[in-house]
Amino acid sequence: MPAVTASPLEVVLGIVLFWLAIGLAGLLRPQRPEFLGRLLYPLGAAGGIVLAVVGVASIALPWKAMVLPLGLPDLPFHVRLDGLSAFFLLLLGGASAGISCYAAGYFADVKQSGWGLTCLQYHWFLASMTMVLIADDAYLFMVAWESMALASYFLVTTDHKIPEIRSAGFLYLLIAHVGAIGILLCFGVMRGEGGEYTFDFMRRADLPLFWGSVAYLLALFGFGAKAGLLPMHVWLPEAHPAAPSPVSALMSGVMLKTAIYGLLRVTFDLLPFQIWWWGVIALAFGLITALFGVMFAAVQTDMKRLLAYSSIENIGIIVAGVGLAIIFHVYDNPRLAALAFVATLYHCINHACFKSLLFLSTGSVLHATRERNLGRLGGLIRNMPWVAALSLVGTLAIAGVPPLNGFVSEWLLLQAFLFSPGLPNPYLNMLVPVSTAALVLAAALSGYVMVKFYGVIFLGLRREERLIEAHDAGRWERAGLAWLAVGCVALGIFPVAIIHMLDAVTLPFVNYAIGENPGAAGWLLIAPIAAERASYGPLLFLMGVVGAVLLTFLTVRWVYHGRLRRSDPWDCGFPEQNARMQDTAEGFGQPIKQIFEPFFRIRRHLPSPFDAKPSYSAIAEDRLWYWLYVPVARANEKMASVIGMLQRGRIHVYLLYSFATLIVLLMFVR
Amino acid sequence: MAYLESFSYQLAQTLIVVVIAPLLLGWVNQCRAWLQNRSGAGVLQPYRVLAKLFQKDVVLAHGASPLFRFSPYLQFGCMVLVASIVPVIETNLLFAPAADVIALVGIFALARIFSALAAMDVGTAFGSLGARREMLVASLSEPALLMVFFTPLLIVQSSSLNTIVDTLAHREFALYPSLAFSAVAFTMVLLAENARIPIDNPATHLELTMIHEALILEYSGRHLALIEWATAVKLTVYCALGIALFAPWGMAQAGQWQLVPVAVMVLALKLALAGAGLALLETLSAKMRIFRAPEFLGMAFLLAVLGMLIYLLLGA
Amino acid sequence: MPISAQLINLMAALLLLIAFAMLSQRRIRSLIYLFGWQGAVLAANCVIVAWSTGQGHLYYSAALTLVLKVIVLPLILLYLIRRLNVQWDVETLINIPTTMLFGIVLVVFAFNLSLPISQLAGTITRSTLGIAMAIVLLSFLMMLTRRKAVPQVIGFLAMENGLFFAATSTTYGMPMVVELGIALDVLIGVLILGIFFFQVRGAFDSLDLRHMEKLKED
Amino acid sequence: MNEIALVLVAPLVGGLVLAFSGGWTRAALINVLFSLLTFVFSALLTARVIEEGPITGFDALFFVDPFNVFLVALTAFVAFTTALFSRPYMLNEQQRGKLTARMMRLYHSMYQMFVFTMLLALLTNNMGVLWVAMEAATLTTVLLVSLYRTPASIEAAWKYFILCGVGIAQALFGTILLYFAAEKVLGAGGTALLWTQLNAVKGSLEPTVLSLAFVFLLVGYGTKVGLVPLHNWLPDAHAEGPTPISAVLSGLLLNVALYAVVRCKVLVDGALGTRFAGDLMIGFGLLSVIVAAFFLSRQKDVKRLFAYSSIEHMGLMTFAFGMGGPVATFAALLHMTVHSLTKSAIFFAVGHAAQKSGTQMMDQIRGLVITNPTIGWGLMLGSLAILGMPPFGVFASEFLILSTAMREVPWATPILLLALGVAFAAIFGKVQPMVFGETSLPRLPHPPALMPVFVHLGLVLMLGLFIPPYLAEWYRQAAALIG
Repeated sequence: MPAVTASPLEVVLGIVLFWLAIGLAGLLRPQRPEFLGRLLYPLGAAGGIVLAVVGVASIALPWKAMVLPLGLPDLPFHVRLDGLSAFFLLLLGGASAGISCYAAGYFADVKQSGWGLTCLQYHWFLASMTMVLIADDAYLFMVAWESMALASYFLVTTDHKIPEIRSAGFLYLLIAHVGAIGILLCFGVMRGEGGEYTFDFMRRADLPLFWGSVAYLLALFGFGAKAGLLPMHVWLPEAHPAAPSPVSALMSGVMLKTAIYGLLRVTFDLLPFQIWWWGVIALAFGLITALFGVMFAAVQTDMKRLLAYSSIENIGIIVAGVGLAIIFHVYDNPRLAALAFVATLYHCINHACFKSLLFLSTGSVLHATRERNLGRLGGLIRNMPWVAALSLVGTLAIAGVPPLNGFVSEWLLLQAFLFSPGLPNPYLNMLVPVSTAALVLAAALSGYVMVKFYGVIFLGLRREERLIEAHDAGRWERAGLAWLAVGCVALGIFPVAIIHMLDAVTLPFVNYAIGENPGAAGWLLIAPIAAERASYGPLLFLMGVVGAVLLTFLTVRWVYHGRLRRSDPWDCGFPEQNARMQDTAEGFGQPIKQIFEPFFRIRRHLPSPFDAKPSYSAIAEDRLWYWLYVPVARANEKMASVIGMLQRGRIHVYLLYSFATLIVLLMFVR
Repeated sequence: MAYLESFSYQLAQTLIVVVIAPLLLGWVNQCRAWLQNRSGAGVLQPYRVLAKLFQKDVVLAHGASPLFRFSPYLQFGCMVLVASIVPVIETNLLFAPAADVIALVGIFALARIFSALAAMDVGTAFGSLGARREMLVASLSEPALLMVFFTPLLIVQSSSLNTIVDTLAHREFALYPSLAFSAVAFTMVLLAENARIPIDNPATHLELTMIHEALILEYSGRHLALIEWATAVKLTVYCALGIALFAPWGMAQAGQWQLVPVAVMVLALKLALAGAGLALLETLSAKMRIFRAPEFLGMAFLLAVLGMLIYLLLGA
Repeated sequence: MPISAQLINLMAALLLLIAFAMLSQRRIRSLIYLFGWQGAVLAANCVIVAWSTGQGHLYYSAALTLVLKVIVLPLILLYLIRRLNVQWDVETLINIPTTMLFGIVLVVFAFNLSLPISQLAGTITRSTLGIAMAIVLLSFLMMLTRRKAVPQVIGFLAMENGLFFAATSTTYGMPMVVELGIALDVLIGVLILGIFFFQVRGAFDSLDLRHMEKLKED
Repeated sequence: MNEIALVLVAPLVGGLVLAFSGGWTRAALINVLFSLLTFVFSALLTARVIEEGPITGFDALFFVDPFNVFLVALTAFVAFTTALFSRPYMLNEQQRGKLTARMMRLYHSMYQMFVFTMLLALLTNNMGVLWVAMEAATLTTVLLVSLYRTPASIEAAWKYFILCGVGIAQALFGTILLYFAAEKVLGAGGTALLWTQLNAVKGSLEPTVLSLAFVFLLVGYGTKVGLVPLHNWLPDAHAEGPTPISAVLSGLLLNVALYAVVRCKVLVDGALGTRFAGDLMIGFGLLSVIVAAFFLSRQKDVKRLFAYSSIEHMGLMTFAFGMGGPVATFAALLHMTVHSLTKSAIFFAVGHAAQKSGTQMMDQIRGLVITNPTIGWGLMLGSLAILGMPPFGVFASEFLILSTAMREVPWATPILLLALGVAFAAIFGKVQPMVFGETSLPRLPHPPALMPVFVHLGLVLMLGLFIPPYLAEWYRQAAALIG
């Protein structure tokens, strides 16, 4: 059994090859959905599970490196597996297992040609993400990084006959490419004088302060563009809805995290030092992004766009955590640095779980109703009980309520904020309350958004008649959803074990493990600082809630009769109640739109009193698009037209150019 | 042995809070009646209401999903849980370590989200209206509440309620201007969260203005009873929280059960005062338009942050 | 200064004169004659250099020049303009005095550009490099100012002459293989141009370059 | 040495044969056969060089060193694949009545002569012969550009001829100056223009003369490289000529011209001992990159578009050669290889696409991936490769160039960054709708030969992930040679 003797790293490489092989196999019989659905995607899911296991197994091991016989002559591919990579591999494997399982059902049921190619691109996407996580030299990293972007681009443009989808894909790939060039330059800086491209060399290279900061900013730009950090976020709400749902899940749940991985890798591992204002910048951008994202999520009417904006919000929170970790690390407060770091990683994996879950459930809804517009959904809990139940878990988790996983990471992060005062830098101390407020506000608003999301889709009356035909998700899809839902619950209930695992990841970077500090009370409570300082016991909590509910229920049942009769809902004396009278998505988002008016660019169309068929529309748009992107495009056109004047077609003018060039150069020689 | 002891305390306190909750509600209404020169229905009225509601049949709307029926139990359960976390009589609560103040806010959020979802479930115009307004108010008051907690948290350098109350109650007296700010903010949040004037009027059924009542419009019978009771417990717990944070004197410390009777007395007194104060506030102020609510809560939020800043600036 | 050097300088001066003449010449036919004369002077110069320095292979290149640039090319050109019957047409030049002035400036520029170099020229014909460069630049200028196809080509060939002059007088000529190659290229070039004129005329029924400004960025 | 002779003779004979038989229907096949022959011989030559290292022939009139050996192989290979592509393509053109038998004859013989001139330019050791070959390359292609006899094509050919002719004349002046400087050291006669000789004594050549010479040479050969602002002939010629010719122009001729420039740079650097030549090339390179990038976004004609992209990439190579140093030069050589492979592949795909839809206007070419997936994917992957998307080889060279520039000339990187971004937006934004989307287009009479496209892309892909050791070894030695 070679698999047993193989080192974890070899297993990971094996899985990469395995996935590529599956993808190519997809081209064998591209027109046979069941061949893809029943065989290939489940195999891919199995690969994901193995990957997750490897991640768990090797997360605490010392790092291992290998050199592959590929690559540039002086620069063969280096791969390396350490705690950080292992953790993100776990994230990738775990999430992709669920998603592939779901995809098995999704791609098999939706009849469309060209799924074979999609299968190839899908597994190529998975493989390239894995390579990103284990790459140990700049070249391999960039290759994997860009192939990841490429594969996801092709997946996004699966329905390339729709112009919107084409433009979305174009925008996505453009921003991804520009970001990639930024990362490339960042590596170019970090090579220093030695001119080596391996990460090992970069770790050892000593950079002057200035170039270090340049590298960090380039990295923040490059990885921010991929993660959807303001102001490079515009591609996200376009690309995520365009893609097929499993792909959106993969992109939002996993691909964004690879950007976070890169940021952490560069900041904490490759750069020899950190500076406090790096942290402040990350914190500021992160929180602005978070607030922006949640505000826009609240006013969306397309369910996948809504989720995309919520992804922007979560990325913002994560980046803020990174910034906090940097700050603490600089003012060497290892305990809090570790706390912030762990909180960040924890939120990464949480987001991977619940965001994938929600995207997949939107996939099922889309698949059952052919409808993405919240304004035409509703009441699906009656047709699709499974999807409704499972996505309720995701909704609660992302809304950050205990005892689910979303709350744990928010709790940890708030603890980090809470104990941050006492930094030697007074300005930072002033900054903390404000940023805390921003974070908390974002978290609370996300609750609002999620109630809107779930309530409008699944609850209430059906806003369209044809929704009656909506059928529940198939077996494979259910399995995929359930897998992720279980993930959400488990991450919420057993944080102690997870944190112990994460300690292994953060230990090398911040030299502290919050798991085994004095007074961490056993496996039941998490007490990152000290039990009397702060503690949270989700399991106890869950038992408390369940206990209380059961007790109440039983008492009520025992004491009183259970009589019950059905009737129409109370109509306040207005008999013609119908589904159109419920809040639409716009209606539900309207208060937010009103409160945060200045942040939106709202185009209203109000009916005149004499309209025969009065119609009202208010479209909230992104100001940044008009402030930043449109001017850039205009400048580009202008520049192009100016330069176009060079070529007016007169051969004499052309001769004049070369004549002038010659003369000028000759003078230059003199 | 010690576990059994503290377990009994835990149980006792939870029961006390849950049981006296309607009483507090009744007392507030009574005070309001007196302030409005009415002879009120008496402090026991809420108990009668609950009894009546438990007697009645449940009338369930067509197409109400299981979620709709499950929600009241969850809300009540959550409130019970809260009641068993907040120290009101003594601070050696067995269950307290399971959830600190942040988790406390989390519990409130859980209950609220379920109530909102349940309100949207039936699909009437009012249900979704109530849900929207409720979530709006909540999404602004929840951060305010957390910020309110943060000041004492910073003072005590702990987020576990036991520690906070212990330290605040049994240290030598000191003036904390920051705490004053938080206290004001807390009062405003309390009004908003418990659907009191000026945000909401628990007595009205005028659809256009109501928030909380719109939420529970479809409920009847035992479900309604549970919800009403949960509301009462929530109010009580809030008052208890306020007391614990800003006036914790006279609370029994871990293991001093000879002080418990005193503590009960003190608690009763404080609650009475709080109720009266609440009634006074409600009588003096008028309900504001729904879109003034954000300003009100934004003010609370601001005050809380100010308190925190002041603490960081003055260290007091 | 030896007589040969004086003769060479005389030739150089003649070439420069012809170059200016071409720059200001309106008639295509006369342009071709001038071009022929230029070739003749080149050949003569080549002979003188060969005779004075005893470089045998220069006689060959002199002969080559004589055949190619004095006889063949002019004849081809004359044949062409007769066939295309543009032999009488006259070009309207932009303001000859300005062009002349600019030409003068170019000559000065070329001279002091080549000054340091001709210092180190070991040959007896040191100062001619500047003139060669001047002729090249002047022909370039001529191509810039001509509107019609044939004169432009003649300018192009004149530039070729200048180069040839530079080769012979500064370095006693390039290696033979190169010389032959160059000559071949020039010959083929002219033939192709001949074909071209017909294509151009066929396509635009005129040899006016103003018709050829369609391909551009708009 | 006999291999050298064979490599040169094969296309020459081919040209002569086709000059008489080029009109037949079989001529295309003969063309392919001769190209294959050339390729085989060049392969033999390469094999011999791999065994024995650099060789010279015909008393050092010809030579093969690490710098030109892979270019010879590349030229022969691309010429062969282009011949393969041109067979069905030109037949289609003929069937559509765009070409007569006489034109086909001209096309085929000139194709072979063109290959011959380029191989001559690469193999010769004599700077004068190099010049002759370059001029001859212009002469052979100029009639091909005007093959269709349309006004536009004739105009393009005229501009091509005049501009390149004038430019190349400057190069001759530069060569004369070079000889002038050389004969002082090496004495008059044939050996004074042999590159190997010059390279041996470059230290003692006269600096002022050489700097003057380099200006003329750069302007001269730079015109053929297509450096801005001498580039104006390039887009016209590419757009109006038949597509196989555009492919070899972009893929091969520009390379050869750049090769000539670099050969000269070596001598000048040696003589001056300053960065003079390098700085000039950096300047021209940057200018070309940025200007071409902005031109890209204005194009409507697909072949024009990729012509400008060739200018951009040539600028990038010139920039890299200008920076010098082992890494940058290595990258530039690699870029030469992958660019010519990728660009010719793109032109193949574009040719078929344009032929299918009967126009070169991009807004009338739609949804290739539906009507003809192979063409569509070929075009898509080729464009992504040329835009520097990994794992294609173009990315490898751009990676090395950019990260070196970040250290060598930091001030230039923002310009490069801008240019690459603009170029990406322009090209990809135009290619995507051509490949994707709805469409309704007829099939072709002759099935397109797409084997070349995917062979090229396959090679480029391989070069991105793995470079054969001896190739890398050549690159390294050439880099050491060029410095």
